[in-house]
Amino acid sequence: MTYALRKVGLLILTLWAAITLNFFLPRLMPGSPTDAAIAKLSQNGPVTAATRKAIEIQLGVPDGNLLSQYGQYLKQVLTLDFGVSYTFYPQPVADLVGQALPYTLILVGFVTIVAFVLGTLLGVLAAWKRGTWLDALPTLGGSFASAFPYFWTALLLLFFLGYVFKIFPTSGAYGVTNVPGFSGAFIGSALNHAVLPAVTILITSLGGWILGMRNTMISTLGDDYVTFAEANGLKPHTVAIRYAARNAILPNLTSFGLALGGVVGGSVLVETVFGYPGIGYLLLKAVTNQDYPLMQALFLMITVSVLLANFIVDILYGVLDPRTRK
Amino acid sequence: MHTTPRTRTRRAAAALGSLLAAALVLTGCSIDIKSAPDPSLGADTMLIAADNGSPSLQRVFNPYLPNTRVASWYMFEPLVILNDLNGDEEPWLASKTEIPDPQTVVFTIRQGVKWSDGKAFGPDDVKFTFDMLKKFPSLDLKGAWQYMKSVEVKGDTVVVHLKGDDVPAAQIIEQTQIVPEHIWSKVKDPSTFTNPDPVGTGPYNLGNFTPQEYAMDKNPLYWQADKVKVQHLVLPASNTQLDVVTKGYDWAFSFISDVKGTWNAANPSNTYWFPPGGTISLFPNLTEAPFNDLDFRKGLSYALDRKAVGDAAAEGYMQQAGQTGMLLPNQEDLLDPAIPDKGLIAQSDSQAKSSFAKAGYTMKDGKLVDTTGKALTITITTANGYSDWLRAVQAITKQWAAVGITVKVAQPQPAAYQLALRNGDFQLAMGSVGGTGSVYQDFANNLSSEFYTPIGNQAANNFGRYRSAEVDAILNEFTTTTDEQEQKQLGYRLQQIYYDELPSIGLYYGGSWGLFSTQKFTGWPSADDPYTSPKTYVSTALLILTHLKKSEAAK
Amino acid sequence: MSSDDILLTVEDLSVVYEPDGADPTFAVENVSFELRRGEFVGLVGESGSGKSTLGFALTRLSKPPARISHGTILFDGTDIASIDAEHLREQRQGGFAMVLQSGMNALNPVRTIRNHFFDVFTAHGHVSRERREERARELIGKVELPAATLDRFPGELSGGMRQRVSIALALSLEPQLMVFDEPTTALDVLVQHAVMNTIRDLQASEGFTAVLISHDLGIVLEATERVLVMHEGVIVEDGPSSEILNAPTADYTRMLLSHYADPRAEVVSLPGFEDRAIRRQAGASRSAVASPEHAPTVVTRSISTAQESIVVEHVSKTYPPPRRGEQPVRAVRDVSFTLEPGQSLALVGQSGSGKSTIAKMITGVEKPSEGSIRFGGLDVAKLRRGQLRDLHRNVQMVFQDPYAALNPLHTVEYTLTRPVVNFTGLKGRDARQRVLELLETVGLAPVEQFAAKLPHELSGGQRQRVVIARALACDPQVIIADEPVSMLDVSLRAGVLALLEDLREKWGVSLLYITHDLLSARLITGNIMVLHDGAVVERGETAEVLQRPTDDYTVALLEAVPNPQRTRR
Amino acid sequence: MTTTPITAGTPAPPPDTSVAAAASPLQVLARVAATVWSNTKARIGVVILLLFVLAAIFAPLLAPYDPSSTEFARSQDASAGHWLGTTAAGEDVLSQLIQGARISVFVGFVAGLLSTLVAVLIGLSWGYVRGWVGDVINFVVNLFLVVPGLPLMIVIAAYLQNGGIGMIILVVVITGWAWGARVLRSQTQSLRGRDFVTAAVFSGERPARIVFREILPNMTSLIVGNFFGAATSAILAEAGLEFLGLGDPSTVSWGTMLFWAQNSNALLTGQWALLFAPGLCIALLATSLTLINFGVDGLSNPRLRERRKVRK
Repeated sequence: MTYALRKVGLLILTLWAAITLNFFLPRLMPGSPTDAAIAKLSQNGPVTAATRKAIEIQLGVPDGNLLSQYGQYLKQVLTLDFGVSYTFYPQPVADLVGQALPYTLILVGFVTIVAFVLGTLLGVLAAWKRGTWLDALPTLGGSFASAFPYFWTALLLLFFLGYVFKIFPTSGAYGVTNVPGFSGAFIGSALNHAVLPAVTILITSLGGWILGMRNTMISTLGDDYVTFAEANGLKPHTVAIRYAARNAILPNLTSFGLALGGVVGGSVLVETVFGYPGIGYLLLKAVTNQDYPLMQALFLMITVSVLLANFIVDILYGVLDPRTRK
Repeated sequence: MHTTPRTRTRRAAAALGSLLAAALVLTGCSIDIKSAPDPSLGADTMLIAADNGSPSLQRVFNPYLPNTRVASWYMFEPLVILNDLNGDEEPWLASKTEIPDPQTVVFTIRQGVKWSDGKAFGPDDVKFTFDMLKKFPSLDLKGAWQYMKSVEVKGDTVVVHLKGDDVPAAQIIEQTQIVPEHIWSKVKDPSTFTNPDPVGTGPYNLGNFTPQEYAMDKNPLYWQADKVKVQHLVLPASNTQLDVVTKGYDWAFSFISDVKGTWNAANPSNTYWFPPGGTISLFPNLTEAPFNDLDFRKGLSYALDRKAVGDAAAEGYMQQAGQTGMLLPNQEDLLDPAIPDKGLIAQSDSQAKSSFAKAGYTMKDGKLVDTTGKALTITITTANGYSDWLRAVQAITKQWAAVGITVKVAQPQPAAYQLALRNGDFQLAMGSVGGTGSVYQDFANNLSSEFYTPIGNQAANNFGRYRSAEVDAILNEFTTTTDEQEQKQLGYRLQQIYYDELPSIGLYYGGSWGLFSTQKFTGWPSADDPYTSPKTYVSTALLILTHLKKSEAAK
Repeated sequence: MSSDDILLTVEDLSVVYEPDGADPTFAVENVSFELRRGEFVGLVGESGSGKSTLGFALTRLSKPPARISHGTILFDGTDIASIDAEHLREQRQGGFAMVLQSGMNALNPVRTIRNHFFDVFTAHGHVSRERREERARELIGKVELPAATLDRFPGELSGGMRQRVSIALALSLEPQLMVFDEPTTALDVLVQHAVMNTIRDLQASEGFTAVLISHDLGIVLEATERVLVMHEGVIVEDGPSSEILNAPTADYTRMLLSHYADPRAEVVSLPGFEDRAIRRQAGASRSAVASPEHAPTVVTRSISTAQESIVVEHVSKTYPPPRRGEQPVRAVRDVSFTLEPGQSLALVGQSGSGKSTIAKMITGVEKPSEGSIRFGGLDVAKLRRGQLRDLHRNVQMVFQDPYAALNPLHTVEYTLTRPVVNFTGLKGRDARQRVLELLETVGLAPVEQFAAKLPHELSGGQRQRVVIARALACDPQVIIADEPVSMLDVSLRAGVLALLEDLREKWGVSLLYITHDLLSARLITGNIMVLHDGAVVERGETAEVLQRPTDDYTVALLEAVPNPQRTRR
Repeated sequence: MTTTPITAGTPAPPPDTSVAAAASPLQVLARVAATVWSNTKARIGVVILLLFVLAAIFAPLLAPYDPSSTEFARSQDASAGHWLGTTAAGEDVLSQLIQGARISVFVGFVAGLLSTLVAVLIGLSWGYVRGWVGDVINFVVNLFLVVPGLPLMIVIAAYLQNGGIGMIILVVVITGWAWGARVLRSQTQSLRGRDFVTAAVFSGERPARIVFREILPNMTSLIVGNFFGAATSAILAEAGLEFLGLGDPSTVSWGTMLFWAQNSNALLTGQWALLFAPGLCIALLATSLTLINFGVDGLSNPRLRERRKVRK
């Protein structure tokens, strides 16, 4: 009982600290949101003092000192009301996040899961067929591919498949003529647009899963229960899947939790290169424009999603590993 | 299958090797990128890279918000268009502007103009607009009410009373975009109004809007409908340079590397015109030694090879700038003919050294040292991510190294760079001067003591903290004279001061990067027909949109 | 013996180890023997003798780096040394099965016991779908477990239960040959005994041929009818159990046998303890006789004897419940005793009896929940972490596992220098001198050579001597030895025990000897306390208690001691 | 030889004046190196890494031109004079590529080392201490794991304007140490239960010495593995930050090359060696580290060592 309380207490404390960090970190950045807005405008031509004044009034010079702002912020967090974005003034932060979230969740979340499943399967295969080309190809290929810088892979794919061979669209999440909804045309177009970013994430993240699974699988293959299963003449695939792989996957779940948690925040580079209207792109915009309200909301979401993903993995662990039950 | 470790090594090596080989083969051949107009767009439709919706377009058409969609400029027209290329004033919703005395501006409102919903446009709309800007100062981006005292309607005219003698204020006030009273009067809070279904007087109405692209359709009620030949505009949210080159754009405002090799090569009907849009300059911090020493500034100036700086910054597409503050050749008729060589200052090591010597700096062991023997190190502040400025700074670094100056580069993020400028927290800062189209504005912004604040206090303009009674006097004269010749003379005097005193050191012209395709439309501004700047995001775009013709091929 | 009787013929079998980056070594070399149907054969040898490697080879489970390099294994007429994988797999049903040493870990932690059985049935198809459940219950019954066990996961079963499940699983193959590789080594004494009984009964009832691999000649002789003795990869003796017991031919067998004795006997003697045993029996003199195994000690003591006693009064230790909703674990209940200066006291009991917890509390590693522990003027239970140093200056510990107790990366000299520097204040040359003396004391000569060695260059016995030397380095008053010989090969135990006994006598240190092994307790302690479920059930003079036990638990412990003399049939 | 143990702000252990020698760290490292080298993949990795390190060291000798000289014709295709062409600013791509190895190797090495150092200091102390101090560290580490990496990097990079390589290293270290600390802690926790650690307590050793002299050397493989992992992510993070323009674009590194390539649209101008080559180099360098880790894995887990094939 005390253990559970402690656990929950620590979770809340972590959440609070992260939220606090989310408040103060952006404010550590030199320059104000107005400066950022002016900087953006000044790229289009001279900006006068009057413009600055108007923007200051518009964005509202924050009331009170940092501490009272912090109190206000905590209230916002609790009521989940993040106000109006500076960058996309006067759009409410909630709307912007609401627009971007589905794309990131579906694209990155789905691909992360696919990469995990596929990588794990390949890792199982590599460990089981250790020393053969079925091992060498995924492990070497995987380690090479995962060493590619994300954005670089993205640029190359975009250039060749998007511009040169024109197989896939070059930006956006769906065709310009499509209306978002549950129509076949929209979903088809959305899928078509998701291919390149998805392939990029897949290429660069697959290797890690392959290697991770291969290593734990090789370890479990040496475990006594595997030897005993072989001694009992179980079929090789039963031994590989139900005995070795089933146990080897457990340690990788923790990494999977972190990866899932990273889904929301980890796609900045890919979304930027592909002009994909997801959370990552929005985040980059928010950070570079010192859009405090938007940044705060996004950081909070990322933090919560990491905690949530870890929670889900904990539960999954409980389901998959009887030793942790009760 | 049994292999020894050795063959496995070999296999892995072979795999790596072939990958490298593939890479080299690919590097060897270059890939041609061709462009053609998007066949799905009709011959009367223009694809224009003007707006940027990253990650997606927000439906904001309130022209007084900085985040308004670019197409607001094509719907909400100003009273007068100030042509920032040459300073000409084009009567627009006001058919005539008069300044009967330095405290009054009278706009005669054009007859027969209709709002796009069919309602008539009139002086009341103009008064309403100004009153609204007064009530909601956050919308007054141009700062019209800084100069205005009141506004009244007199028949067909709108009379603006100024706070004092201020002739140049007319050029600011007249640029205000006018919105319909019958719609905006019902808006509770215009400062957060997104105006999703805009009604304006301009040549285009909002068509289909999606988060990734929107279209504009010709306004059939437009008061110059006969001059508008382009039926539709399409504005995608994403216009990367790759998009611009490959997707058959008709008009784009974008710097592009190697224009001839890319944009021009992609299609024979692609052209470009890059007139100067401002002078990229170095702001010396005039409150700080040795930058407050004119001789020292002269030394810096003589040590510069401005052509090389400009070439490095803009790949040779932009010219070196003279030290007059004028944008050449467009403002040539405003240039003081008394200034030698159109204000260009040639590189001269000897003059640099003698200037430095006067300032107390001498060469020692290849380093420029002050009287105490301390070597000189200068920090140039530029905004992170402004790559052309950085290229320029890199060139300057090399040039000044030749006269013994060590240069450090500070690259804060743009917002922090703005902060540094405002606080005067820099030694030399990169910045842009001029380009408003108004000689008065250009000089006042940078030299007027009105904007002077001590270091540490935030300045809104005049970041170098220049102060001169003479300049203030000239600027003051400017506000009272309505005589064009006199204004010109005053301009000459300011140019002379600018040339002599180096309040900022001009380097090269920042470009207005116009990319055009003549495949469907002709009549683009060009060096031969420099009627306005190629910008897509200001009122001058209206000049272009009403100037274009269908090309022979498209007819 | 007709040829039909022969189930397995091993001819000229060699198994080679080929570790990467090291020279190949033969673990089994040119071994030949035959097994008759229904025979129960023991395979005995110390660690490294190759007995397990041979067992794995017999069931074709050898994995790299081990490899059958030569020879044939004719099982029921087929050479299984060379058949392909799928044939081999099919052979396992109705052929040969193996029960692994670490039965604890032989079950898949994420599958229920039922699924383990079903997996085997599915793999071979020898039990129809409808009969699966019935058969599984039948098998689990044969190893004396309730049917409800089938619903459990391995983690929910005790070690003994898991080992029984493995046996049942092996049995489910209906094998003709079962190889048991140290089936009881990892288990508690009492459980060991019970599992061995089950194995014996099963073998009798099911009639399979059984090979029992063990390092413990006692266990093997008790259980089997024929014994193969292995030493350095070679079978040195092969004969009926009774002959091996009464008239061993190989020196090696004789040596092994000499290390068994009955702790209940009037006179207990092991190699190196001959005189001592008699002395103790006579209650006699203090004149030391050096064991032949190690050199005489030369260290002169600076502080002569222990002066302080350890006084344990009404000590209890309760751990919080391991899982929610369960009862707290009461590891130690109201234990009181005094370890007088110079006394030797044995603390015996099976694992979980609380004996190690008591040791931890005395050394300050754990704090008692109730009661007090005093050492001289120190109240051990109230010492803060920094003050533990004062305690450790006088109370030292000898650990159970000599492989784990030495940092593999430090030389013997470094290991011994640390306590010398920390506690005695000696430095440089003096400290080194002291280290060399210590090595000499524990019989590791030439001292210079041993000082420079790393743990992996030492044998288990040598390591334990280093551990003892370390405990002595600071001239402690008390040594607490936690099962110091249980991890050692039988032949090495006596030497280490003799050393401990020697040192206690000569240096006058008090010894708290913690063990489950009654024989060793009998050898080196004067007094004994028997612990059961955290409480003392019997105490007294060691010889007296062991010869005339009054508590049932003590009797059960004594019964469980393997004894070659006590034959089955 | 004796080396000074790393101490974590605790009083230094009594000077080790004895002539006793622990297994010297050099010996340990030599053993590590031998085990790693015995792995084929790791051997390939070592060779590739060495090539890059040599290129970095001898960059000024190898590079045909001054990498920041802009005197050449702009946006040239590959030619005999410029094997990989020139940039839009007129720099020689090959020279930049060779020079760029310096930054990447340096950043990878230093950031990897520093974040490993932090991870070791925190992970080991965390694993050894008990009670509330452990809770506090746990809390801090969790915080660093929960706060998103890349956005945090961007914010920090924006805050620490202008620091160039030093800033990038700092950012990578700040965001990169937590995971390693967690892994090292759990290993420390399992090691601290070992008898030899208890034995060291009985030998009167002080905590700092136990942690860094007894426990740490037994985690060499894990630490080395952590180093290579951290170096890999440092190299990738450096490239990412510079690509986003958050670094100092005036230094010549692979990341800034990619930044300029993207900035000047190297793909459009056909200069695409400028884009391809730095990316490939980053990938190869990172791969080499991953490959080496195959060998390092075998240190702590003998099952992961390569097996000799069964010969028949």
